[in-house]
Amino acid sequence: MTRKILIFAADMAYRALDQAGLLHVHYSPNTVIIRIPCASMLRPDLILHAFQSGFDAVFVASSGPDCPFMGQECVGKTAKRIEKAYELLDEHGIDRNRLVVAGVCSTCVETILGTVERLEEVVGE
Amino acid sequence: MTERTKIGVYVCHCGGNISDYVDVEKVVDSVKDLPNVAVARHFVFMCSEAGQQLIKDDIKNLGLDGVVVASCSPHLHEKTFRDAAKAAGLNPYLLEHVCIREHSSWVHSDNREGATRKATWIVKTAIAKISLARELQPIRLDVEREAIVIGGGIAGLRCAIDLARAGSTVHLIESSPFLGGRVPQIYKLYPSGKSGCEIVEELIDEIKRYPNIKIYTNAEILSAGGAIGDFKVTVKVNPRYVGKVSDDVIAKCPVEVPDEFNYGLTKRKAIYKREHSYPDIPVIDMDACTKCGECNPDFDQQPQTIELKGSLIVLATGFKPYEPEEGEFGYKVHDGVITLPVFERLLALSDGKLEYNGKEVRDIAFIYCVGSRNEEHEYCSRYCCVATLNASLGALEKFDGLRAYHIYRDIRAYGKYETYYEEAGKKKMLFIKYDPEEPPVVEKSGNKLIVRVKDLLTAGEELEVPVDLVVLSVGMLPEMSEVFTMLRVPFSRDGFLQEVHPKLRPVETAIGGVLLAGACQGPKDTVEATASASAAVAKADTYLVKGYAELEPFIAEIDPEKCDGCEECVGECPTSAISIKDGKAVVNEALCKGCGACGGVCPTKAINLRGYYYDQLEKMIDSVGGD
Amino acid sequence: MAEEAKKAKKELTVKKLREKGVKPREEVIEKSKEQRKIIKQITGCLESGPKTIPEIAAEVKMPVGIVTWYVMSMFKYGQVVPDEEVDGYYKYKLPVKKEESE
Amino acid sequence: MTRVNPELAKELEKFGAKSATVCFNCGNCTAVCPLSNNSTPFPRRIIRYLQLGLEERLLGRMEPWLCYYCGECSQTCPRQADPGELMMATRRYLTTRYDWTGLSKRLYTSKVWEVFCVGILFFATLAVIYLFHGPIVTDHTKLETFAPADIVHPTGYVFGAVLAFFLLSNVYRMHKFIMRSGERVNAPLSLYFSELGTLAVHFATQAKLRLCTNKSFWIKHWLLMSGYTAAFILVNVDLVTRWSLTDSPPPAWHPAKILWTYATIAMLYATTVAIIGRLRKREPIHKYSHSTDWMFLILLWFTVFTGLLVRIFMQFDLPLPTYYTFAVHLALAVPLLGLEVPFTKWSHLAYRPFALYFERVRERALQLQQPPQEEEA
Amino acid sequence: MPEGYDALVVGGGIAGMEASLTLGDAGFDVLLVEKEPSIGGHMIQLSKVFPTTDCAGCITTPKMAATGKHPKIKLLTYSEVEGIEKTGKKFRVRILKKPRYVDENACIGCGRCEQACPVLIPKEWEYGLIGRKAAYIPFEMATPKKALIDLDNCIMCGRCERACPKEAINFLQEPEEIEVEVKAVIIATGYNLFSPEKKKEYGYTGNLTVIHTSANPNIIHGMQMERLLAPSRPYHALVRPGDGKVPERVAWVLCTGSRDKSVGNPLCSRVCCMYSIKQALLYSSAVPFGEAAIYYMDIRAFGKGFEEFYNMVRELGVEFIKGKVAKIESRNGNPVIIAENTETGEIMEEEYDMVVLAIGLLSNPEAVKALGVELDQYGFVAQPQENSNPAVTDKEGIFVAGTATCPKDIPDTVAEASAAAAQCIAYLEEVGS
Repeated sequence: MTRKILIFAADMAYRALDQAGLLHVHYSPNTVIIRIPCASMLRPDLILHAFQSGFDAVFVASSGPDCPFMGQECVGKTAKRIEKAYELLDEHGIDRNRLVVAGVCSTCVETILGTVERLEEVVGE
Repeated sequence: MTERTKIGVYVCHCGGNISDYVDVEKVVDSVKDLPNVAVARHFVFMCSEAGQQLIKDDIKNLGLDGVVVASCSPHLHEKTFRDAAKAAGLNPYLLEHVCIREHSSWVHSDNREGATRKATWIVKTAIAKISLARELQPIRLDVEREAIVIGGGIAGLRCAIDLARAGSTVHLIESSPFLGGRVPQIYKLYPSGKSGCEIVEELIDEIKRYPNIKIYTNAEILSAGGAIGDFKVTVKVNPRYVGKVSDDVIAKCPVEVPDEFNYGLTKRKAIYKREHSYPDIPVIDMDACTKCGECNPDFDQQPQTIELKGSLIVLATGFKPYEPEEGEFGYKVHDGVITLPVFERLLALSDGKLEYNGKEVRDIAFIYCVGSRNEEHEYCSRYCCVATLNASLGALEKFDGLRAYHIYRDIRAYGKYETYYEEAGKKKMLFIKYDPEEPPVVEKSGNKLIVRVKDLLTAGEELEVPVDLVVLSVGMLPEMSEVFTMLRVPFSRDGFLQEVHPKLRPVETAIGGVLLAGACQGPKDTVEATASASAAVAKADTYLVKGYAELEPFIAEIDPEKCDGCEECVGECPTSAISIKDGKAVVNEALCKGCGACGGVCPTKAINLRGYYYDQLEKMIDSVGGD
Repeated sequence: MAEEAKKAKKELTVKKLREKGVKPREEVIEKSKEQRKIIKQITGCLESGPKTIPEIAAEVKMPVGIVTWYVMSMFKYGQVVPDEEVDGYYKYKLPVKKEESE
Repeated sequence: MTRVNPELAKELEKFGAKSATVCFNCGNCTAVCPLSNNSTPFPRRIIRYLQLGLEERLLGRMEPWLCYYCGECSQTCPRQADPGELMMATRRYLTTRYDWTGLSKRLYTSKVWEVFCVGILFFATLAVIYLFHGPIVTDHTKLETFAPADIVHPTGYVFGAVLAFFLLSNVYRMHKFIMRSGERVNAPLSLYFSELGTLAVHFATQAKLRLCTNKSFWIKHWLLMSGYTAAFILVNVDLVTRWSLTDSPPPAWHPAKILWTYATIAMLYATTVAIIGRLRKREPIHKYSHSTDWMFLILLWFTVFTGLLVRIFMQFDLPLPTYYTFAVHLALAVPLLGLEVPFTKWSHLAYRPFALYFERVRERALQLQQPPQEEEA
Repeated sequence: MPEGYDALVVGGGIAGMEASLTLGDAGFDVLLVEKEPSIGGHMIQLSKVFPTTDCAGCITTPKMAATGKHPKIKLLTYSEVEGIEKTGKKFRVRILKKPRYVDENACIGCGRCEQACPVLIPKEWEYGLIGRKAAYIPFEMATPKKALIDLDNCIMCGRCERACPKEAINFLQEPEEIEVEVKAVIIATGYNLFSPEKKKEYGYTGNLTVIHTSANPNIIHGMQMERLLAPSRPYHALVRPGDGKVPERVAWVLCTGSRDKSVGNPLCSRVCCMYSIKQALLYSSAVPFGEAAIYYMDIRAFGKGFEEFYNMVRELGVEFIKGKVAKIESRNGNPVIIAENTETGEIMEEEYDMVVLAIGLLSNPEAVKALGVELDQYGFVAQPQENSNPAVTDKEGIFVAGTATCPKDIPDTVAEASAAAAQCIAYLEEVGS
C-alpha cells in the first residue's frame, strides 16, 4: 500500500506549491494537498483525524510570517494548534515525527521539497 | 446536511501539459462510479469556450448540483469556472477548482503512475468537498469613489489625475515636502527629450485643476489597514513651520547645507522650496535651522494627524538608485567616480563647460550594470542602459569636445531605443564589452582616472582608458516603506512588490484592493511607470466607477446552538471581528477576513469557516485516507 | 432519412453562385487535383506497412520536405497516425478503420 | 596594457574611415567575408583596432591587404557601417605609414597636394618633351624620330629605378611593421628565398579575390591587372626591341601587337566600368569615392585612351596628332606611374602579395621556433 | 440611427481583449472589431510565455471566452474598420464585415464542412506548417468557433454545403457595411512579423508546399517554432518540417530582421531574445538529449524576472554565442550556420538539424490607416505624450495600446491595454453621456 502524506497548504504555501510546478522540480507524488486559507484554522483533532483516517504523515504548510491574514501573529497561533496536536498524537501513540509544521512563503519551494523528503524518510522507516 | 449526489467532474488535458504525464482517462475512470458523481469527463482545454460550454450544458441537461474541475492552479482560473457555473444557473461556490498541473503533472513528470495517482487523490478530495458544499453568496460591498495613492512621483501623479478624471476623490500622500519624486532630477528624459522637471510640472499643473485630489506632502504614514472598500490610513502631516514667503525671505536664511536634490552638488538654505513643484510653500529643514527667525517662521506649528479612508490603495512608492559600496569601481575612493543620477544633476546644473569638483571634464567612462545582474541583485534594472546612452548623448550635445566610453555587458536598448545606441556610435562614442568575471578596475593616475578593462570584443585585449569622470550606471532598488508591512503586501524574489500574475493581473497584489503602480513593482522607465499607473487606475475604476465590489464569502459562521459564549474565539480573532452578544459569539462580516483562527480554538466546534467547513475537510481526508 | 432527402432536394447556394457567373480559379482546381493524387500515392505507399517520411518520399519520388507537409496535414485530418520512433524518425501508418460508423 | 586612442579614428577619417564607431561588433562582416578565415579574421578585427585606436596592432596586420573589397560585408552590415570602405581606408592609411617620404600622406589627405603633384608632373613631362623632342616630320608619321629612343629609354630606366626604389623601401618598412607585431620572430634569410613562390603566385594571379562570391569583381580586377601587367612587360620589352616606337609599325598580327590590343581593351573596359560604377554608386565598393580613387581612374583611363589614340593615329598615318597625343600620353603616364605606383593606389599591387609573403614567412618562422617551446612545456 | 457604443476597440489580440474587458467590467458598452475570423491575436498561437512558462493558451483562451460572452462587449470578427469621422463629441465609424459564407448564428463549429472539403491550402494560423481546407475553422480554440469559407481557394464543389448539419453554409453572402457611433476608440491593432524571406542570406523558404533548391525547410522562423512547441501543435511531436526527424541540434538566430538596417529595420524587437531563450528551454525538455545554441548580439533580458530566467536557462546548458549569423548554408539538408564568435574571434561553421530564425516585430500601419492617427517614421502609432501619458494619440478620444506603438512583450502589452482603458474611462466620464 502506498504511503500517503497529507499537506495542509495555507494561502502562501499553496502559491509555493504552484511555484514548484512552474519550476518543474520534483518531489514525492505520495502527497495530497488540501487547500486552507490559514493554518490557524486547523483544529488539533482534525490533524489527529488525518492519521486515524490512514495518512502516514501530515505536513502543515503554513504561510508563516507572510500570512496575509495576520502576518507574524500566524506563527504563534499555528504553533499553539500544533502543540495541542502533538499532545493528541502522544495520547494515541503516534510518532511525533510524522507531523511537521513549517512556514512556507510564496517562493519557498525548497522548504516544501525538504520537508516532503524528510517526511518520506520518516514514513519509509 | 444532505450530500450532493449529482456532481460533474471535469479533468483538463491542458493541451498536453497535464495529459502528457497524468493519464486523464484513468483519473476519470476511477472517479466516475463514485456515489456522488453523476458524470466525469476529460477535455483538451477546459478553460476554452468549448470546455466551459461542456460544463454549462451538463449543468443544464443533467441537473448537476456540484462541479469539480481539475486543471491548473485555481489562482489562474477558479474565477473563470465559477463564472461559467453561475452563467449556467449553478451557485458558483458549488464548483471546486483543484490543481493537477502545478501540483501534479509538472512536479511528477518523472513518475507518470505517481502523477496519475496523485491527480486522482486530488480529484477525490474535491468531490468529497463538493458533496458537502453549501450554497454561498458573495459579499457585495458598496465602494465609494474614494482612493488613496501613496507616493507622489510620476506614477502617483498619473494615478491621481486619472482617478480624479474618472470622478473619484483621491488622497495623494507624499513623504517628502514636495511632489514629483525622482523624475525632476533627470536632465532629459527619453524618448521625448524633455527635462524631467518639465514633464512633472505638466502633471502637477494638471493635478491642480482637480479639486477632488487632496494632497498631503511631508506626510508620514502612521498606520494603514482595512480591506477593499474600507481602507484606513493614518498620516502625520509634518509642519513646514513657515507660510508662503517670497524668495527674498528665503535668501535671508544664514544656513547653507548640501542640497539633497542635487546630491550635494549645490547648497540650499535651511528654508527651501523646489522649482516647478508643489506646493509653492517652502519648508524649514529643522535639522539645519538655527531658529534665527529671519524668515518669519512659525515654530509653534504642530504635526497634524489625519485619518484618511479610501476604497482602494494604490502603492506608487517608487525606487531608489543603488548606492555603490565604498571602493566599488573606485566609488568614494577616487574623486571623479559618480553615479548616473548625480551625473544627470551635473548635466542639468553645468553651463558652458562640464566641470566636476572644479576640474573640466573631457573624457567620460560609463560603467554599466553597477548593482544589477550580479549575485546580490540578480535582476536587470532595465532602464539604465538607455538612460545612460541618453545621458551621454545629452552631454555630448550640451558640451563640445566630450568623449565618452561605454563599458558594458549587453546593451539593452530595447525596442525603439536601439536608435539611441546607434546614435551613440554615430557620435563616435566607444563601446567596450567587459566580462562580469573580470570587471573593470578604476585607478587614479596623476590627474586622470584610468579604467582598466579587458575587452571581450578583441578577444581579451587589456585596455587602459584614461578619463576625467567615471559614471556608474546604477540599478534600481525598491524604495522600502513601512506601509508594505502594514498592508502585508508580498514581495517577489527581487525584493520589489509582487503582482498576482504578470499577465493576468499585473497591477493587483495578493491583498485585495491594494494595487501597484510604477517602479515599486520592478524597474521601469517613465513610459512604463505611467502606463502601469494608468493600468492600476483601470483596475481601480472597475470598482470605483461601477460602485461596488464583490468579495469572496469565506468568512466565519457561528452555530448559536453549539456556542456557549466561552470567548476563546474573541481573543483569537486578528481583526476583532467577533464579539459576544447575549452570551453567544457573533461575527462582524465586514471585519472578518476569513482566516478561520476562531474555528481552530473553538472548544465546542461551533465555528466554521464558510467554504472550508470542518465536515468538508474531514470528508476530504477520509476520501483519500482510506484509499 | 427524410431530412437528408429534403436537404438533397434543396438547391445548393454554391450552384446559385456559379449561376451568377462566379467560377473557381483554374489553378486551384489543378492544384487540388494534384493534391488528391499525392495523398492517394502516400496512402497507397502506407498500405504495405508503417514508414518514415524519408522512406515515403523515396517511394513516391517526391521531395522529402513536401512529403512532410502532406503527411503532417493528413495526420491533422486523421488520415495517418504516428507509429513508433526509430533513430529519430517516426513511422506513420494508416489509421485502423472503426467498425461502427458514427 | 594598451591605451585606447580615439585620435587614431579621427586620423583615419581623413582617409575615408568615417563610420568606424557606427560598427557595433556583431561579426557579420567577418563571417560573410569569403576571404576571411580563422587565422586572418577581418574586417571586424581591423575595425575594432581602428575604433580603439590600437595603432601598433593595426600596423602589424596584413589583413587589410587580403581584402579585395567585394562589398558583401558592406551590403549585409546591419548598422551600415560600411566595413569594406573602412578596410579600404585602412589600406590608404597603411600606405601612408609604409611610405617614409610623407608624400603618400599628403596625396591622400590633401586634394590640393594631389592635384598639384599631378599637375607638376604632367606639365614637367610636357616641358621635357617640348625641350628634348627630336625633329617633327610632318609628311609621314615618324614617331621614333620625334621621340628618339636614345633619350626616351634612358629616361625611362631612371624613372623606373626611382619608382622601384621608393616602392621597395616602402615595402621594407611594411616588412618591419608586420614582423615586429605580436610574437618576436627571427626569420632566417633562407625562408625569404624559399617562399618567393608565394609572392610570385599571388602577384601574378591575385588569386584570393577569386574567392569573392561575386565573380565579376575578380574578372574585372583581373582584366585590369593582366592588362596592366601585359602593358608593363611590353613597355619594358619595347625598351629593348623598340618595336612600338619604330617608324614602320609591325603588322596587326604581330603577337606583341595582339597583346597590346588586349591590354588596351582590358584596361579601358575595366576602368570605364569602374568609372560608371562610381558614378552610379550601386555597389558598396563604388558607394564612396576618395579623391585619389577618382584621380587614379581618370589618369589611367586617359593614359590608356591616349595610348590607343596614338596607335590609331599611327595606323592612319596622321603625323601631328600622333606626336601631340603621344606627348599627352606620356604626360599622363608619368604622374600615373610616378605617384600611384609607390605612393597610392597602384602600390596595393605590390603590398598585397608582399603582405601574404611576409605573413607566410612569419608563420613558417614561428613554426620553426615552436618545437623547443613545446618541449619546455 | 446607427447603433451606439461607449468605446470601439480595434483589434482582438491580448491588448484589445484586455482593454475591452476592463471597459466592460467598469460598465461601459464596447464594440470589439477584429479583422481575423477569431479573436486571440498572436498570443493564442504561442507555446508558453516567459518568464513564468505558463502556457499561453491557458491565459488567452479564458480571456477569449470572457470577451466572447461578456454582456457589455459586442464582438465583430472578420471585420475591418473602413473609416472614421468625428462629429461633435462622437465618432461615426464605418465597418466592413467580410462574408464568411457561413451563417454565424446557425454554425455550431462541428467541423464537418472542413472534413468534407477536398482542397488543402497552407494554414495561416500554423504559419504554413500544415494545410487547412478551403472550408475551415480557423483553429481549435477559436472564438467564435465558427467555420468560414476561403472562396479564393475554393473549387465550389458544394461538398461542405451538403455536409453541414445546420444548413449554415451560404455562398450567396455579401460583404456587409455597418455604421456605428462611438464616443471613444482604442487602437490595439498589434504588429506584423518580419518576413524572413527578405533576409536572403538565411535561406528561409516561405512556402513549404513548394520548396526551392536555395531554401531549406529546416530553417523555420520563431513563430513556427512556437507552433511546433505549443500544446495545440500542428505535428504529433517535436519534429522538423524538412523530413520529420526529431531535431537533435537546434540553433536560434537572434535579430533576424531586427537591428538590421540592411533589411530596413533598425529597431530592436524586444521579445525575440526572451522567446528564443524560452524556446530553447522548452526544446531542451522536449528533446532531453538535444543540444541548443543561441546566436545573439546582446541578450536583452530586461523585464521582471527575465534575467533570472536567462541565467537559469544558461545554467541548464544552452549554449550562447555572441555573434550575428552572417549566412546559413545547407549541407545534406541540414542548415549550416556561419557566424563570427565575437568574444573569441573565431569564425564558426556549425551544422544543425534545425535553425530557428528569431524574427522580429514590425509595425502594422495598414491596420491603423483608416483611423487617421499620426504615425511615427517606422509606421507605429505616435505617442505625443509618451513620458507622462503613453496611451493617448494625437487625436482626442482615440487611445492606443500594445504593440501598435512599438514592439513589446505581453506584460507590457497588458499593462498598456489597461492604461488605454483607464484613459478611455477618464475621457468617457469627462465627456459624459
